[in-house]
Amino acid sequence: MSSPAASMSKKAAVSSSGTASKTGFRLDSKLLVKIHDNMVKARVLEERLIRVYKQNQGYFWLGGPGEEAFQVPLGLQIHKGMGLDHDIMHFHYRQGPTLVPMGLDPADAMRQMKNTATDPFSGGRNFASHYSIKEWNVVPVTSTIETQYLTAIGAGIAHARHGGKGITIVTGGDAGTAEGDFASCLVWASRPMLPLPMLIIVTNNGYGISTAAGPQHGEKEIADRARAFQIPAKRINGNDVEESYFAIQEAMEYVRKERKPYFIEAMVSRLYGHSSASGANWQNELDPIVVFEEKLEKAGVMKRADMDALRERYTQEMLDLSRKVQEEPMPDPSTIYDHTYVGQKGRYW
Amino acid sequence: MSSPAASMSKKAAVSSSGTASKTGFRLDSKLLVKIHDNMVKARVLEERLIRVYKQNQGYFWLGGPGEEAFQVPLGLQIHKGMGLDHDIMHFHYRQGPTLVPMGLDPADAMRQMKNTATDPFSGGRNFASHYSIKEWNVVPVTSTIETQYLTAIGAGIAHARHGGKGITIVTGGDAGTAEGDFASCLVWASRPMLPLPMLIIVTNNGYGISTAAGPQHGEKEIADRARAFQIPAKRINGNDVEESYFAIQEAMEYVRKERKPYFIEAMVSRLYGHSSASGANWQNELDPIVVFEEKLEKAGVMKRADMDALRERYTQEMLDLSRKVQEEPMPDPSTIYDHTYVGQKGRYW
Amino acid sequence: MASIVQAIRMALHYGETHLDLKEVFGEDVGPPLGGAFTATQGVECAWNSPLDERGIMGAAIGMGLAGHRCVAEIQFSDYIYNTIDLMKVAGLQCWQSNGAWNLPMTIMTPTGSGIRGSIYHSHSFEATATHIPGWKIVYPSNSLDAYGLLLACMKEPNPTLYLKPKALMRARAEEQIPGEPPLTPEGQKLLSQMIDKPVQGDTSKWKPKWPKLTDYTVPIGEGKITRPGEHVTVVTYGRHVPIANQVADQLLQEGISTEVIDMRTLWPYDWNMISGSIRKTGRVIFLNEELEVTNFGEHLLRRTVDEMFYELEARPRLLAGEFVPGIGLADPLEMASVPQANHIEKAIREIVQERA
Amino acid sequence: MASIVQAIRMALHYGETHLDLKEVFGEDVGPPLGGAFTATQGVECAWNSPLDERGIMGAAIGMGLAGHRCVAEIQFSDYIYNTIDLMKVAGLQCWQSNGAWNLPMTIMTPTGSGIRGSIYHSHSFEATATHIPGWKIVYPSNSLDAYGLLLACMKEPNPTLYLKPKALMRARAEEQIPGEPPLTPEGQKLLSQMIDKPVQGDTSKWKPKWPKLTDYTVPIGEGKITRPGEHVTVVTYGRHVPIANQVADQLLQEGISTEVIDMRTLWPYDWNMISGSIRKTGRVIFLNEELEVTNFGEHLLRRTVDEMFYELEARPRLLAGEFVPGIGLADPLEMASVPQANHIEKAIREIVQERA
Ligand SMILES: Cc1ncc(C[n+]2csc(CCOP(=O)(O)OP(=O)(O)O)c2C)c(N)n1
Ligand SMILES: Cc1ncc(C[n+]2csc(CCOP(=O)(O)OP(=O)(O)O)c2C)c(N)n1
Ligand SMILES: [Mg+2]
Ligand SMILES: [Mg+2]
Repeated sequence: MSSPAASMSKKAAVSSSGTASKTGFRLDSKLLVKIHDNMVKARVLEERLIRVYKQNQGYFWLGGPGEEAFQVPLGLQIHKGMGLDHDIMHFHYRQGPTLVPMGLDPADAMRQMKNTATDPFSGGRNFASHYSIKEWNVVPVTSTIETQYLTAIGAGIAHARHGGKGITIVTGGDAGTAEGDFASCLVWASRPMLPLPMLIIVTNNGYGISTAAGPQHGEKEIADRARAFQIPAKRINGNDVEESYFAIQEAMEYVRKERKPYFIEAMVSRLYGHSSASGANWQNELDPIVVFEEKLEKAGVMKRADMDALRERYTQEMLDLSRKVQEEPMPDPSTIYDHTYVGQKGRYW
Repeated sequence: MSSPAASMSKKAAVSSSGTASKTGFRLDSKLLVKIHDNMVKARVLEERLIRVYKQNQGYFWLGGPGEEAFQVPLGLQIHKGMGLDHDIMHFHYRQGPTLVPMGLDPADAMRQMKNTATDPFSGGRNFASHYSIKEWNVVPVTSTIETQYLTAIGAGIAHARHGGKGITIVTGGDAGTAEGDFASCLVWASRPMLPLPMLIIVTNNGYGISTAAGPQHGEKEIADRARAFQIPAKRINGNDVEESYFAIQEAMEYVRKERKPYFIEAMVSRLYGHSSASGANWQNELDPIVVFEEKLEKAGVMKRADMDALRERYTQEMLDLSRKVQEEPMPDPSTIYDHTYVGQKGRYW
Repeated sequence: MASIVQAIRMALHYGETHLDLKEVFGEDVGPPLGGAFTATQGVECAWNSPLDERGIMGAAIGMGLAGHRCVAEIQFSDYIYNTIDLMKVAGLQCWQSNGAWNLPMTIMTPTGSGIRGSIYHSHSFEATATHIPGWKIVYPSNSLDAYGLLLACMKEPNPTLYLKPKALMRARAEEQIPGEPPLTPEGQKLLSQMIDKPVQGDTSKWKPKWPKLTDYTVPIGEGKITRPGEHVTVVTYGRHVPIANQVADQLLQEGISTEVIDMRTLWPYDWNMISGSIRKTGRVIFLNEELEVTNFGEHLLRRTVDEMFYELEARPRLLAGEFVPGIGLADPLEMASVPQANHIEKAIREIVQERA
Repeated sequence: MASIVQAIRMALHYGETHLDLKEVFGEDVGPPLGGAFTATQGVECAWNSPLDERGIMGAAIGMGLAGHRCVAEIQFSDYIYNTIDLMKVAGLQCWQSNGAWNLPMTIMTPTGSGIRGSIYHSHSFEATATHIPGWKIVYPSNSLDAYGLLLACMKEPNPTLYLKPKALMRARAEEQIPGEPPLTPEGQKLLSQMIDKPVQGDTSKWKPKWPKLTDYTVPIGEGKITRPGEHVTVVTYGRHVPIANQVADQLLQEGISTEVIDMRTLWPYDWNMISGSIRKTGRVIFLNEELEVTNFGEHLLRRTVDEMFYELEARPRLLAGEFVPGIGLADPLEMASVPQANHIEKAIREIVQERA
């Protein structure tokens, strides 16, 4: 199952003679519109999940609003599918906006938010945004900060042995880089005896829950830590769609071809705070959608009214889905041991 | 309890007009002789411990032969004593040559090697070279690789709060830097909100047991990893006495005064292999004592015959001590629970 | 009427002003948040650490060895499992050095289920903790004990683990902490005005007004009989104490008399109290919410068998959490995974009817 | 007459040639050393990892999720304690994804005391391991089982933990591994010439000559009665199997008939075999060398009490390691910390004399 999105990552997306140059954008207008569509969809989905929480129909929310300008271009360029010919994702819990352009069904996100038995990611067992999609090589998101940088190593090794174009992608936050696991990932990815085809990403929103990054980080950029291992590394403005798109494109081309690691630190916003535990209220940070929409409007790629209508449409769609999902059953208590092992329950047998 | 050794670290040790310039050394002759004396003593002690193992009077040996040119200058410049006015050491298991110039009684090292009840470091409980000297702020050496880089953080914080001249010193090997704990140490030591007065040392002997460093390290120098945190860092030839001495001096002056971290990567030899588990046999690596003795002889600081006699004397001394210690009792089986807690046994009460 | 959270704050304040407490740290422990449960809010020496549990545990050990006393927090006990090697290292410093060194330090961490925490905010930690020699482990079930046990930890020359029941963090005490305002609605409001940081407005300059607190120490190793009884002993701790009390009260109306023991200290535990009670009732249920396999309650049961096998009047029981990989988020899953009041009631009814 | 070390090598070779084994890795696992105990010597796909247990465990998980099968080694189980969180992560992948994912991976690690390993080469790991849901855990006590259980692990679609008894790594089997040379001194020498790397000389180009090995799988979950008996059941595993056998043989001469069960798999364990034996003898000793507090044997004892309390003819017992922070290096300390033959003998004599 190869993704149509993957073909988007071809340089063809950049129209040198077509619409792009006229608009002042480097990406062509069709792609810009598609990115915008996904950003809005992803945002509205997160906002719906927050409503679900606030209406006491779910216990806990966290997610990725504010990271769309980086996450959507990432999702569009992932080589989606199952098995080692495709990219393998070891994600953390802010990856909704990556999965939306990959084809995530928003209803499924709501199912997990409402912990219904129909939740396809965890059957009502796990928190919101803890995605798991076997068909797309999205391994189960685990709450433990930074362990994904360790598990990703194994995918990287499998990819290194397998060859081809598939790469391993790992994401996480800025504060989490203080865990030794982040360093382990750099150590293993850069070993001369077997460099790993990994795109190592940190989304830097300047906070770990309530803890501001400034007083905690002795390094100028987190990217410097990758550079110490001679890993090509870039810090980018993750709130800028084009900067993100091209940085990811360049990184992926390098990793797919050279079969070596590449590091991106994307500076992003955290628009609803850390999670519902801190209220999930709107924060006074730069909104990448606002920025992007201003540019799109100014460049004449989209009209204000169309953008508003789009948001309206998604808002209604999400509300309808949310209502629909509300009817779905809770998991049965008798199932607590199901799938402890493949096809086996897990107590004493 | 302030150490006479500490005063050695004053720049006065460098004689600009005296013997030093004549010899071609930058250090004055008295200090050179003292360093040599300690290097030989430390070496002969390790070689005696290896004999003890080979004669089946001890179960396991590992230690620091090959690291003397770095470790002895380190030991001489440590501000020795108890409490936060003094340096606190979180060492690993190759630190005998640091402790010898600090005043270690070689008989005590033998007691631990033979696991007698009289072993002052662990009462016959721990492996050789697992020193623990409360009066000198040498915290118990623990076998777990790299955890000392974590525990040292706490000493660094205590030192940062306390102020004064005392600093925290942590040592470990090159392979161990792959553990995330090494990165944690750099993270915590370099935090803008509380930089820590720590001298962070890695002795790089190019191996972790049987594993050669080359294929495992993506970084050019381990020191680059400290530089990523804006920690001043140097890779030095730890087989050279003077280079080591001055690098340590410079580092210590910086840390003591600026109350900020400094990193040294010392390239050293591993002259008897990893441990008795790999045979504890002589390896074909550069011997820093041979190098130093050649220089001393050539410069006229010491005579061959005197150096030989010194080694002879220590060899005999260690043999005598070893015999003496042989008579000492084993720990009593009834003591296994002693000191589980301060003044308490530890089973069920 | 202090909550456990408030009691902890007050204890830490007492520690930094009267005992030798120098540092309180952990993830989000300092301003602005003052801890995931606000248990370190207003504490002068509290600060935010890097997001690094291994660093936190290591730093605590290094401070302790330097004689620099701390209370360090692991944000949830769910996230303590990458530090087990370090906890072992902490536990053997004194023993390894044959008594030369000691290690005063306290780790506190919220533990257990009951807050709909799903897989990673519902973990219990007692089984793993009690298997590590060299620590003392306490687990308060109410505010007064929370205060008194934290003071005990801060006076202890050995490593102490202070487990906080997640489910009870906002539960109010029935007993007064020496110094806190009276146990009235007004007193509760007053305390809140004094030491709860306002949720609204600019709080960057907020400082608590501490009540005049005095020393109140619950000695480590002493349990408490929270309900005296004759027919059966329920040995529990933390979150399950109020639930067991409630079940005991209810069954008493039918004439079933249950003795409930709040262990308060898990290690070293109050065997005198426990064994005395079991000898009296002849029937015992060890109740906790930890995974039931290689469970600390199994140790207590084994010791009961060791010493009282021929005296028991019924099969001794363990009532513990199901051996599931996680507590599922959905309500029916959590209810089925962790002992609830109805499970306890059923177990008590069964054991009192059983005749050996 | 293969040693356990040789048996493991042969199993890994079988795995990389006949099963889907892709990677064998860990600290010093590849050339030149081939493992701290040389158990991976000559294995084609074996390589040296960085010195990073968390990386090793994480890499194994990531490989497993990618369908890329590995056997990863933690050099000593003493050093696995910084990966417990990851083991929990591994154990819940299938459950957390509600069955969508599975995780084929094997971690092997030398465990237990008996090599004068002092504090950090004597740790047992069973208590901690059996408290982690989602794993299957095996622990061979002889070379044939070492071979057969490793094959079982390499065929298993779930995470498996393969514990190797440090004390028995060079012990020789009494049973032949299918394909290995005959169990004669000549056969043993031949096998050594074929698959032991010479200790002297230039061995950089050395390659093993593997015997023609065939499939022999010991199913996970099946114990083995190594001594049939009537009076008492001793349930043990790993290092203590040969010791228990020897004590049983010796006591048989006095007419005390001991049934020894080698569990072989710790999880899921062979309760049919264990409970059947206990029902027959009415007396049971759970024997292991782990720290005795919150010990896996206490779980087995609890389950015995659960199901057979009223059938037992004597108090069931745990004979386990002392709850010390470490195994002291000096001989008298190790002997006093871990059950030895004389302790086992004493326990058996006591229990057979006891009348309920
Ligand atoms: C090992 C671990 N420790 C602590 C936590 C609790 N926690 C959840 S999110 C978080 C902050 C993460 O900050 P960052 O890495 O910057 O990612 P962000 O949420 O900002 O994207 C913390 C401390 C956890 N989930 N796992
Ligand atoms: C956590 C941990 N893992 C593994 C070991 C086993 N071990 C002991 S020494 C060693 C190699 C250390 O190499 P390096 O860090 O370079 O130090 P060196 O011994 O070369 O000085 C290993 C793997 C250990 N002691 N601790
Ligand atoms: Mg962040
Ligand atoms: Mg080394």
